[in-house]
Amino acid sequence: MEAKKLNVKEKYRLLTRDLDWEFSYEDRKEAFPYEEFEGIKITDWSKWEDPFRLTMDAYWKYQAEKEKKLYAIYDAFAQNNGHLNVSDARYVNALKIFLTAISPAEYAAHNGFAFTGRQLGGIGARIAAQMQSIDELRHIQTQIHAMSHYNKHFEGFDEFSHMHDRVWYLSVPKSFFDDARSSGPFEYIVAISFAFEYVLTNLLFVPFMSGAAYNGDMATVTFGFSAQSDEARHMTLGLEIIKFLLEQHEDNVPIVQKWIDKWLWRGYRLLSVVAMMMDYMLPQKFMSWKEAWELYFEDAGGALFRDLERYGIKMPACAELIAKEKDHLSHQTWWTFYTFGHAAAFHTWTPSAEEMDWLSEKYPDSFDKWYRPRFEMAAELAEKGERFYSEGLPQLCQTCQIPMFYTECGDDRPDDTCYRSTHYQGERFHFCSDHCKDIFEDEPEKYVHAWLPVHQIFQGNCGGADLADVMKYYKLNDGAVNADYMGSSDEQRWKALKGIA
Amino acid sequence: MSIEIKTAKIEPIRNTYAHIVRRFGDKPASRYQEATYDVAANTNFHYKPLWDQEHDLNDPSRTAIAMEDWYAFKDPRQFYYGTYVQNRASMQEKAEGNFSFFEKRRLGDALPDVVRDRCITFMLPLRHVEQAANLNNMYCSSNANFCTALSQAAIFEGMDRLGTAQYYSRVGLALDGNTGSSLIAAKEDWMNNPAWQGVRAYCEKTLTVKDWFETFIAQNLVFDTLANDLYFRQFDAWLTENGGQDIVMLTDFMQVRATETQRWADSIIKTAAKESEANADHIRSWISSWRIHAQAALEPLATAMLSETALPEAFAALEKRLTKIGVGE
Amino acid sequence: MSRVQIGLQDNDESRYIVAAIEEDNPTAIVHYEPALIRIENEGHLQINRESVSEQMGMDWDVQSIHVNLVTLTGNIDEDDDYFRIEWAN
Amino acid sequence: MAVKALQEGYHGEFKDSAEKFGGAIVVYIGWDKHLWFCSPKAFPLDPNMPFGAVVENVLPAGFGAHPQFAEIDWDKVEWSLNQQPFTPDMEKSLAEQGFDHKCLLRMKTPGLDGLHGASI
Repeated sequence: MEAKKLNVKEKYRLLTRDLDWEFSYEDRKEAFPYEEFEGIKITDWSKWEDPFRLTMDAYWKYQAEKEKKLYAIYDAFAQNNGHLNVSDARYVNALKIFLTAISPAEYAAHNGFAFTGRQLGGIGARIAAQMQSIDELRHIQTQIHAMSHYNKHFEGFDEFSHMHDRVWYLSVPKSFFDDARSSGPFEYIVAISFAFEYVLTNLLFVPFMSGAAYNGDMATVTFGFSAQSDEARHMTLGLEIIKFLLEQHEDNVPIVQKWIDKWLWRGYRLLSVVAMMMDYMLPQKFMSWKEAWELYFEDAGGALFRDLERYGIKMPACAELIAKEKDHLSHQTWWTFYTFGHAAAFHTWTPSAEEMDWLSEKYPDSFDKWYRPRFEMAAELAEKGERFYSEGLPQLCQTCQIPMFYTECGDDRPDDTCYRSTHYQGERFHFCSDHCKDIFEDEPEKYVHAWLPVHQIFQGNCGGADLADVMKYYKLNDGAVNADYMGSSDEQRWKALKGIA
Repeated sequence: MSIEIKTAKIEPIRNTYAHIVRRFGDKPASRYQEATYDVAANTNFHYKPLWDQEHDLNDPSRTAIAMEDWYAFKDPRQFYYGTYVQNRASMQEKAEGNFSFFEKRRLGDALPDVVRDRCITFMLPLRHVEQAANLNNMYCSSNANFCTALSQAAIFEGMDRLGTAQYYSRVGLALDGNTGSSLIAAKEDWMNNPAWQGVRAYCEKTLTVKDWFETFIAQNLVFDTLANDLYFRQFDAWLTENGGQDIVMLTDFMQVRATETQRWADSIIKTAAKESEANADHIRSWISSWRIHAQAALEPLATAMLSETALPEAFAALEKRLTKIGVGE
Repeated sequence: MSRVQIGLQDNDESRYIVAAIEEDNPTAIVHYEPALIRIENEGHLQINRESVSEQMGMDWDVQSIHVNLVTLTGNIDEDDDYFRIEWAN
Repeated sequence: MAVKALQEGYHGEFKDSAEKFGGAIVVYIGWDKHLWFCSPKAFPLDPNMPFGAVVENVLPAGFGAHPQFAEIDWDKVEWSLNQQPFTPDMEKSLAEQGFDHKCLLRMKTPGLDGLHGASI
C-alpha cells in the first residue's frame, strides 16, 4: 500500500485535534469548571483555527536547536568574561530591572498558561496554551542563566527571587500578572496572549534587544531574540483567540472589548519602565520610546485594529492618552526612580550633556521645556555633593500600583499631577488616571485586595518604618545595590577593570 | 599570556544567586539549581482568584499533602527546560528514524492481520488515555505553581504525554497508510467497545479530581504502573510472539520515556510520604481507592487484550513498586 | 492597505530566507537593524518553501522558520509550501 | 459593574482599611507645580495631631528639600482637602477638620510656581 502524503494541516488534525472525546461517565463541566462564569459563550470549539501546527516532535527538535545555540553563547560569554564588552557598566542596570521585574513575570505567565492549558475546553486552544506555558518556563530559565554571569560581577541581581514578592516597584509587574492569573481563563488569555503578547510585546523585546546589541551585550541579545522567536507563536495565538471569541457569539464582543481596553492600558502602564530603559539606561542609544511606540503600536497596532473592525472591535480609548503621554513617559519614570534611587536595587544617574541633546532631538516638544531643566538642576546638586533623594514614600495608584507621577497630558497640562479617586464601601481609593479608575470601578471587589507596598510598610508588615528596616526586609544591601551610579561599587569595579582612573 | 593577566583581575564577587547560596552554600551552582530553586512567588499576592476565592494564587494548601519545604521534591533527572528539550529532541530523532525505517520498508504491509487488528483496537485508543494524562499533569503543574521543582517537572510530563499521544496516532497512520482510518476505528473502540469503557470512565474520573496530589497518584502511579506493565511487558511479549515485533520498534520512545519518568514519580511520592505520617496516610488512602477503580477499569481491557491473568500480573508489578517507594500495604 | 512586517534574527540562515522573500515579494522593504532583519510590505508577505530551498541549495522545512523568527504582524497562514502573513483590510 | 466570579459572595479583603494602621490615618500630600517631587507623598498621621504640626513637622520632612520651601508664606497657601477648597485651623486636630483615612491634601503656593518655568 502506497502511503498517502499528508500535509501539515491534515497531519496536525489527526495527531492532535482528534484526541479529545465527548464524556459519557462524568459531567464535562466538572472537568472544565471555569469555562462559563466569565460570560463568554462558546458554541463550537471545533471552529478553532490552529495558528501554527507544531506537534511535540517538531517542538522538541526546533526548541532544542534554539537552546543549543543559546547555551553555546552563554558558555562562551562566561568563559570570555563577556561582561567586559558592554558599552558601560551603567548599562547593566537595565539588566537588573529585566531580571527582577520581567523574568519573574515569565514564570507567572508559565503558570497562567498551564492553568488555561488545563482549563480551556477546546483541545486546539488548550495545546497552544500548553506550548506557551512551557515556552514561558524557558524564558525565565534562560534569563536567569543569562544573568548568572552578570550576577557574579555586579550588585543588584542576587536577590531577584526574594525581591519579587516584596520590593515596592516590583509590585507593578507582579500585580499585573496576579491580576491576569486571578481572572478566568478567557480573560487571562485575552490579557496576556492578545493585549500583552500581540499588541505590546514587541515594545518590550525588540527595541530592548536591539539596544542590548548596540551596547555590546551578546548574552542578552541572544536570549532576547531567541525568546522572541517563541513570541512570534504566542502573538499568533493572541490574534487567533480574539478572532475565535468574536466569531463564536456576538455577546462576546462587549466582554472582549472591555478586556482589550483594560489590558492594553494595564500593559502600557507596565511598559513605563521599558520606556525609561530605552531613553535613559542605554549608554549607546538605539531608538527612543516614542519612536518605538509609533512603529510598533501606532503603525502595527493600527493595522491590527482596522482588521478587527469587522467584528465590531474598536481601538481602545486609552490609545489617545497614550499618544499624548509618549512625549513624557520615559522622563517622568526615570525622574521617579532617580529621586527614589536610594530605595531601589539598581543605580540611577543624570543623563550626560550628549544624552540630553539626544533626548532634545527625540523629544523636541517636551524635553527642553519640561525635563532638561530638572535634570540639569539635579546634576548640579550632585556635582556639589548634594545628590537629591526624595524623603518619605510616594502615593501609589490603587490599580497599576505605580507612584502617582503621571500628569494631565491628555489635557495638555504636563505639569499638573493627575489625581483621580472614587469611593467604595466607605473607603476612598486613588488613581493615576481615568483608565486605572475605570478598571477599579468595574471590579472593586477584586482591587481592594491589592498589596500596595507603601501601605504595607505603614502597617508594619515590611520590617519597620525606617528605610533601613525596609531594605533589610527586601534583603537589599544598603549602600551597595542602591543610590547613584557615581561612587557605587559597580562603578569602582568597572573602572578598575577597564583601567579608567 | 594575556588571558591569565585578565582572569587574575576579574574575580567574581559572588558565586551564585543569594537564595541558592542560602540553600547550598556559597559555591558555584548548577544550571538546574539556578533555574529551579525559589523561582516561584510565594507570598504577598495581590488578588483573590475569581475562580477560587478560598485560596491564594500560589497556594500549597490546594492539596492535603503538607511539606515543610516543597523544594525537598527533586527531579532525579535534573531537567530544566534546556536539558529537557535537548534530551527529548535526541529521543525523537531516534523515533523518527524508527518510523521512517518502518514506513520505507513498508513493514506495515507485512504485519499479520491479527497484529494489525489488535494494535488498532487495543493500542491506538491509548492516544486518548495519553490525552487525559496530558491534562492531569497540566493540572499538577498549574496547582503546584508555588514550587518550580514540581511545576516544571509536571509540565515536562504533561508535554511528554501529548507527544506520546501523537506518537500513538502516528503508529495508526503507519498502519493505515496515512488515511486516518485506523484512528477513526480506534476512536470508535474508545467510545463504544465494552473493553475500553472502564478505562474511559477512569480517565474521565481523574479529570474531575480536585486535589492535585491525588490526581498525581491516580495517573502517574496507579494507572501508569498497571498500563505500563500491561503494554510494555505483556502486550509487547504478545506482539513479539505473533510477528508484531516491528510495532515494538514504534513504541520504543514511549517505553524508554515511561521508564525514565517513573524514577521521577517515585521520588515525588517517596519524599512526600517520608515527610510525615499524615502525608503517608493520604497517599495510602488515595492508592487504595484508585486501585479499586483501576481494577474495575482495566479488567475488561486486560482480559480482552491478553488474558485473565494479565491484570493480576500487572497488580503484582504495582505492589512491587509501592513497596519499593515505601507506600505498600 | 495596512503594512505587515516580519523580523528575523540576523544570521546566515535568515539571509537565504530574506533573499527568497525579496525575490517573491518585489515591493518588500528590508531594514537591517542591530541583530535583526525587519521586512515590511503592504498588505501581505509570503515566504515560499521552494524559493528558500532554491536559495539554500537544500530542502527547507517551513516550520523551521520558528528558529529564526523574531516578530511579525498580520494574520498567519502556514502550510507545507508557504508561510504567509497578511491583513484583511 | 460588579465582578463576575465562579462562586457567589466573592470579595477581596480590604487590605488598607483604617483599622490596619494602628490608629493612624494615611494622608496624601501634594504640592502643585513642584514636580521636583515626582508625585504626591503618603504619610501615616495621628488624626489627633493639630494641623499646625503637619506644617511644622510633616511638610518640611517631605518637601523641605525644595529651594522654594523656605520661602513659603503659610498665610497665602491655598489648600484643598479631597479636592475641595479648605481653610485649615492650625490649632485644631486633623480629625476635627475632616481629615479621614486616605484623604488627599493639596497645597498651592501662588507666586512660588516651581523653578525654571518648568514647574520643578
